[in-house]
Amino acid sequence: MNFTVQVEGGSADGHSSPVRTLVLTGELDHGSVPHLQKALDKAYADQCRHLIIDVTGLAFCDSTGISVFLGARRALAAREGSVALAGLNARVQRTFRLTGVADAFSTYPTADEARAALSAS
Amino acid sequence: MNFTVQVEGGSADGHSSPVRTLVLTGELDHGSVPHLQKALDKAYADQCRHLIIDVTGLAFCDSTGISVFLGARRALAAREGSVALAGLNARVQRTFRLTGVADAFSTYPTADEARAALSAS
Amino acid sequence: MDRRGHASAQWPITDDLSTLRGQVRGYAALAGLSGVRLQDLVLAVNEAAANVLDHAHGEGHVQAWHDERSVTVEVHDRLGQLVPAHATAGDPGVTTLRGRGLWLMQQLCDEVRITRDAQGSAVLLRQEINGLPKA
Amino acid sequence: MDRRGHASAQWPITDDLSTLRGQVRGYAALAGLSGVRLQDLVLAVNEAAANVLDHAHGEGHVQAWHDERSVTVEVHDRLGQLVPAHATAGDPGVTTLRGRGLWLMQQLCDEVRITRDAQGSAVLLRQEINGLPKA
Ligand SMILES: Nc1ncnc2c1ncn2[C@@H]1O[C@H](COP(=O)(O)OP(=O)(O)O)[C@@H](O)[C@H]1O
Ligand SMILES: Nc1ncnc2c1ncn2[C@@H]1O[C@H](COP(=O)(O)OP(=O)(O)O)[C@@H](O)[C@H]1O
Repeated sequence: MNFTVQVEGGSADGHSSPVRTLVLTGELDHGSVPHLQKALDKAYADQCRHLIIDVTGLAFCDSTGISVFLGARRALAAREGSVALAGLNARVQRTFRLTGVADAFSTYPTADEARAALSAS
Repeated sequence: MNFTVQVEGGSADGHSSPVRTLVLTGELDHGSVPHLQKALDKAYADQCRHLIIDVTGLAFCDSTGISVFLGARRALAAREGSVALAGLNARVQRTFRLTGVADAFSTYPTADEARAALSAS
Repeated sequence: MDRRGHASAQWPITDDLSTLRGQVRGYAALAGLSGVRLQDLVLAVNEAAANVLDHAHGEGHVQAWHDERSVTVEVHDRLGQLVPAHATAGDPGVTTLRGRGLWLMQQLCDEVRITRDAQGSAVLLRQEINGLPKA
Repeated sequence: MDRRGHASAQWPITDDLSTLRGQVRGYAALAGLSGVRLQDLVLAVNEAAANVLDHAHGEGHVQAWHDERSVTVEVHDRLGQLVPAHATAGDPGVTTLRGRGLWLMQQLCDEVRITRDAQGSAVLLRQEINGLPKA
């Protein structure tokens, strides 16, 4: 199975936007992290400050994937931004808990709720 | 992205077993339902009575997928069995709700909990 | 495509609905849809295209366009046998295996309309960009 | 393979860890693992194999066997530079990006052992068939 990243809340009109959502689908592992890294680099280049990563459709995530999430957290913290995760299933949640990074991210059931929390703050 | 069905609790020793778990990963749609149907037909042939379908890793499910779940429910009801679903994410849950079939299945957070509920009953 | 990015797009319908979903998702996201309402539109298009595979010999195409207020996707077949009456059937209930596609489209989208002309039938699916999930 | 199905199996390590995960998952499921404990073993094997890609030139293979009580998977590299001390580092904390693989394997499996011989290094990962999730 492959892996896809869909960008939402971007720049139909070419504008940069401070909030971006990445919707991940499939398996995030050693082979697919470069795709996610590319989408993250693009978000940084577009002046993204707040990133919502929707992992509802993520069937697998290993420690390589977690490294990339932590890297995004570090990169956005450096510009006083944030990374929120939406839709963690029981498997992904378990991997986050066992690696001790569960509390490093704000989590929401859905990306819409993550966006609402950002607008409210 | 493709679609896979993994069989658990089957027949390492060639024995048939009344409880079977199917772990679905990827996108269940018009193109991939035949794979699921094949795994279901195999389960019926192996005298499966109680089926647990683990949809934690299901990134997409359309009405064709729902038809197949309902078909399994009907087939197992005919032999006084059951279909339980485990790990429905927010998207799949929404599709079930909007098509009015949400209450047709017992649902559990994880396949392990679904199996525990079966052993207890 | 004008300078605000109001491109229209067209894709063929093939057996590979996953690719079609990706195309529609990408288009509608760029147009400004996100979250549940984006996924809802993608699922509705998938349902209409699956019907072209099942009931119209698999021959058809999908057209999409948008403005500031909404994204519209039209799923066309060449057979021309889909009529508005097909969309009035309602929820079939859990004892019936099939027949949920058109019902589901109406739960998912702000507007669902069936049209017919000399080229065939079409389902028009429209999602407002700043709306709330329908249900 | 004897008549109770106690086959052993061997697979190469390639860039395609998804295929390897499928192979291990299928094998361990047939051997009697299921649910969280099955997924845990598959993830642990994935971590060890990713280390072969990252730290041992990608050259290695995976061996699996089982009996009534447990499933064992050994992830071998040819470089031979992995030593038991690598597995004692502990949880690196959220400010460090890498270094979670060996820690995670120990959280996931009932037994994790690093061995070395003339052919290279190996991580042995074992899951009891009737155990409870470790954590
Ligand atoms: N493109 C089409 N061409 C001809 N008939 C169609 C088309 N789409 C739908 N229909 C008709 O409408 C009925 C209801 O469709 P739908 O609600 O999507 O459920 P299903 O496809 O599962 O039967 C179909 O059974 C078919 O008779
Ligand atoms: N197969 C291997 N060969 C050589 N060194 C290894 C191997 N596996 C792991 N290591 C060493 O152990 C360290 C810790 O590995 P691990 O906990 O999996 O984290 P990471 O791979 O993210 O660094 C690695 O950085 C590497 O130095």
